[in-house]
Amino acid sequence: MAWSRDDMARRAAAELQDGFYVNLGIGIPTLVSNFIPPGITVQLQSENGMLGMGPFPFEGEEDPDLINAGKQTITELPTTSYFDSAQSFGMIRGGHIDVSILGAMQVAQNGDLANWMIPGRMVKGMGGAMDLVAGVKRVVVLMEHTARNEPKLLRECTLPLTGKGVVDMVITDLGVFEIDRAGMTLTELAPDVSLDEIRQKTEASFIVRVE
Amino acid sequence: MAWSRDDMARRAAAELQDGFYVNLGIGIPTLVSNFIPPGITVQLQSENGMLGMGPFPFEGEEDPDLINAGKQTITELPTTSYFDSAQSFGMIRGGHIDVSILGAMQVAQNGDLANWMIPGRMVKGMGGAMDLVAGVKRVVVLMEHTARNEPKLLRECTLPLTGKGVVDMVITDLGVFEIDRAGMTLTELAPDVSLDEIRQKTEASFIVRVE
Amino acid sequence: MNKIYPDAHAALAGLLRDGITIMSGGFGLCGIPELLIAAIRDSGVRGLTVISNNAGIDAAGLGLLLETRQIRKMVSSYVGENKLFADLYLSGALELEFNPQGTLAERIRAGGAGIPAFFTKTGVGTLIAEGKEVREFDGENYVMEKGLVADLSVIHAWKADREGNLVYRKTARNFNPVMATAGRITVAEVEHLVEPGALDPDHIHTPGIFVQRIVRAATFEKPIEQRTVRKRGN
Amino acid sequence: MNKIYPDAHAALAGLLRDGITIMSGGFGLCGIPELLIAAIRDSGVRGLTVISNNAGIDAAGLGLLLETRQIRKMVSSYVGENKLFADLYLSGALELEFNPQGTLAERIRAGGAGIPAFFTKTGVGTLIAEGKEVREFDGENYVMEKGLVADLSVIHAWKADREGNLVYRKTARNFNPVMATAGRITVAEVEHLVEPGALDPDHIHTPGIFVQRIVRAATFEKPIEQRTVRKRGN
Repeated sequence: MAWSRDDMARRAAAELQDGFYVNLGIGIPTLVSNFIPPGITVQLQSENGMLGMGPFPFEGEEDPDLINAGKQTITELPTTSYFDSAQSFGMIRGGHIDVSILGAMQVAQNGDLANWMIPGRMVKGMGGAMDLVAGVKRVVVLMEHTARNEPKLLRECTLPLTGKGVVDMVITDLGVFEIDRAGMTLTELAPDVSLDEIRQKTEASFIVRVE
Repeated sequence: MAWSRDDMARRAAAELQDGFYVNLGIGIPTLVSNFIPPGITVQLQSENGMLGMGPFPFEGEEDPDLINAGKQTITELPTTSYFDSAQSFGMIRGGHIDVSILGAMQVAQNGDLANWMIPGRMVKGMGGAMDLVAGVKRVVVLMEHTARNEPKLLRECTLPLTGKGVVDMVITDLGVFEIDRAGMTLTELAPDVSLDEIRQKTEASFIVRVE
Repeated sequence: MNKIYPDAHAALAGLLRDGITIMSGGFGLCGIPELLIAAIRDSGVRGLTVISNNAGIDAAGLGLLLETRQIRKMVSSYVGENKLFADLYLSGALELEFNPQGTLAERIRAGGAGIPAFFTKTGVGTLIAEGKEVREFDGENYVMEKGLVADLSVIHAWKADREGNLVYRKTARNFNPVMATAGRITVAEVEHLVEPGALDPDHIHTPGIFVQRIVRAATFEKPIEQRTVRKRGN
Repeated sequence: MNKIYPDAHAALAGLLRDGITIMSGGFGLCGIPELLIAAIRDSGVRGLTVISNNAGIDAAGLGLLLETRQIRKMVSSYVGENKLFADLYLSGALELEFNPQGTLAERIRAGGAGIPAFFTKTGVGTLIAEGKEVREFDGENYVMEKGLVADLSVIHAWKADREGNLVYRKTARNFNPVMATAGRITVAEVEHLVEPGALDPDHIHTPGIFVQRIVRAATFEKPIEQRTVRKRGN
């Protein structure tokens, strides 16, 4: 049985450690904040200029001056600080954020990431994604294993890159892969998912070291 | 009769315009703040991180957290803002300060300035002087015309430079010089100072356009 | 020297010419200089290059200047929420230069601080690095990016005093402080004008030296792009 | 994760090794981490490279580490107020690298922001540019300067909360915020420790992400280098 989106987010949350500073991308990664393991505290960074991001506001308490990088209304916490965009990306590009968890269209076995444009379609822009993958200490991709039955874990990305050799871990609905200089390693399988199924749905070559 | 230090400071203050942001160096330039012409308001910048510098404190009201770039205790004004050293020099180097008035050991006829080191003697460092002369819109030098009867206005500086081609105006006890691409021009004489005296005490070549 | 202007039109008087480059603060619709953008629209100035993280939405923010075809080129990091933008771009009526958001912020800060170019890891090995110098420092590759300045910056702040010292509120700060430093002239639209000395000098985000003109945004309902809430009792 | 340490020695435990590079905040004796400097002296660590705008005075600030010969090299912009410094330097016992003050501040900011190098006008045509790349942008020459990082930054702040958010006071801010960003580990000595939420998030100068350890400077008389006053009734 493949992992649900919540399962994937829970698995990603297990990568967090007490005291971590974390940037969560839009989509499934947003769910990770619902599964912070008990006993640890992390601070969420929002690249539009906030550290210590709180949950959505109660209805009627929305503040137009308080939004996240997805432009959603949010709240502040007792630990919150605000800063300008240059300082925010100084934080990101200077290697001060511990983990970035974000979505992807394609990941290559060498850690290349594509998640910002499809040539020929309207391009919305990369926003802060290129900065995050270049600057954050550890990049975790959370994505469905395939898109319309086509593999997303590839030998080489066919779409324009967001970053070269930047992904450290990929969590899909089928399992978990680690990527380092040696290449890609399958380290976990979702319950009842077979190695065969993963092999069939993955173009990238990987070695298997499932405990 | 040559100008006194106060006269020189008063003449320098005449270069200020309403709304100007001004950085004053240590020594004679400090006196300029005593002669701001009536009806105009300027903001003094202190490169250690302050805009809107006030006068010295009353005795007993010194604050160790409130000093100027000469490390002297000062006060704040209703317009004051504080900022860090990077922003302070962003201001200076980004061309946001209107005038820098500072002292010099030597000025060359092409605007080269030397005011930070004498080889063989203990070198204290350039502090913010190189940044100021490189970044501020207009650089006015306030200095004695000679040092131990040796000219300080030279064809070429013999001391290591603080900046190349950076000085726009020199005010000495004997007169006022303007420097632009065409070279140096004597534009004012102190009362009862003769052109001959200036010629004798100046190594630099200059043209004369005294009104 | 008076920096206070009675309205947005007065605050922009003499500053607008066809073909100039304008930086416009804000992230999404948060912290945008709405009244100044409307005044730029009303001026009829054309052929603008606008540097702004986003391009507004249809009928709000920079969307106003897209409707009237006053923008020739956008320099942005993300323009996703604007249908008209897509149409103009795809029809060739609008030029577009994408910058990674951090590169955009840093280029603007650099421009304001007199730095003509700097190196960054962001974008190495991607389309963004094409045609740019790539250089190795300590075994890693970096791409050279250039500082940005503008003829005019229009920004939004929460509070200002008459000296032009500014304080921003929460995430409405975003690009506004760096743009204030990089405009040859910076015009700030502010929600509150306070007396000299009312702002604690330790709390000022933008020192007055970076602000040449100020206009109070007397009445202005701030838009919300994505209203997300949770239920009480959760 | 606890960032609060009971005293300066505890706050530096495990961080000091011979030969490391330390950034030390402050301008003159204003905003220097006096207790942390004393604790570094007491640790006996040697061969330090210290990046600091000034080198203290005899018997105060970094003067403490000069007395004990623990500093091998200083990276500074102005070291004028220290007689011992001059003696050590002239006898060859101390290495010295001068940086223009703005270049020093920008190099530190760059290091903290992941920028390995940038261009500046400061120092072009002077000794400072010797051996460095000089390049023309838009008809003007600029010199390339490199980002600076340190193994450890020791800084002084006015207030901190347990998250490590810092607020500085008046001109005691100076180099402290940029150094906080450029230390692999940053230890902040603070005058007041406040409860979470007591600092307005719009007023925080250094977000807690840049601060790994905090120690309260319980009692500490701040020195004044140049006491200048005016007479009442002036």
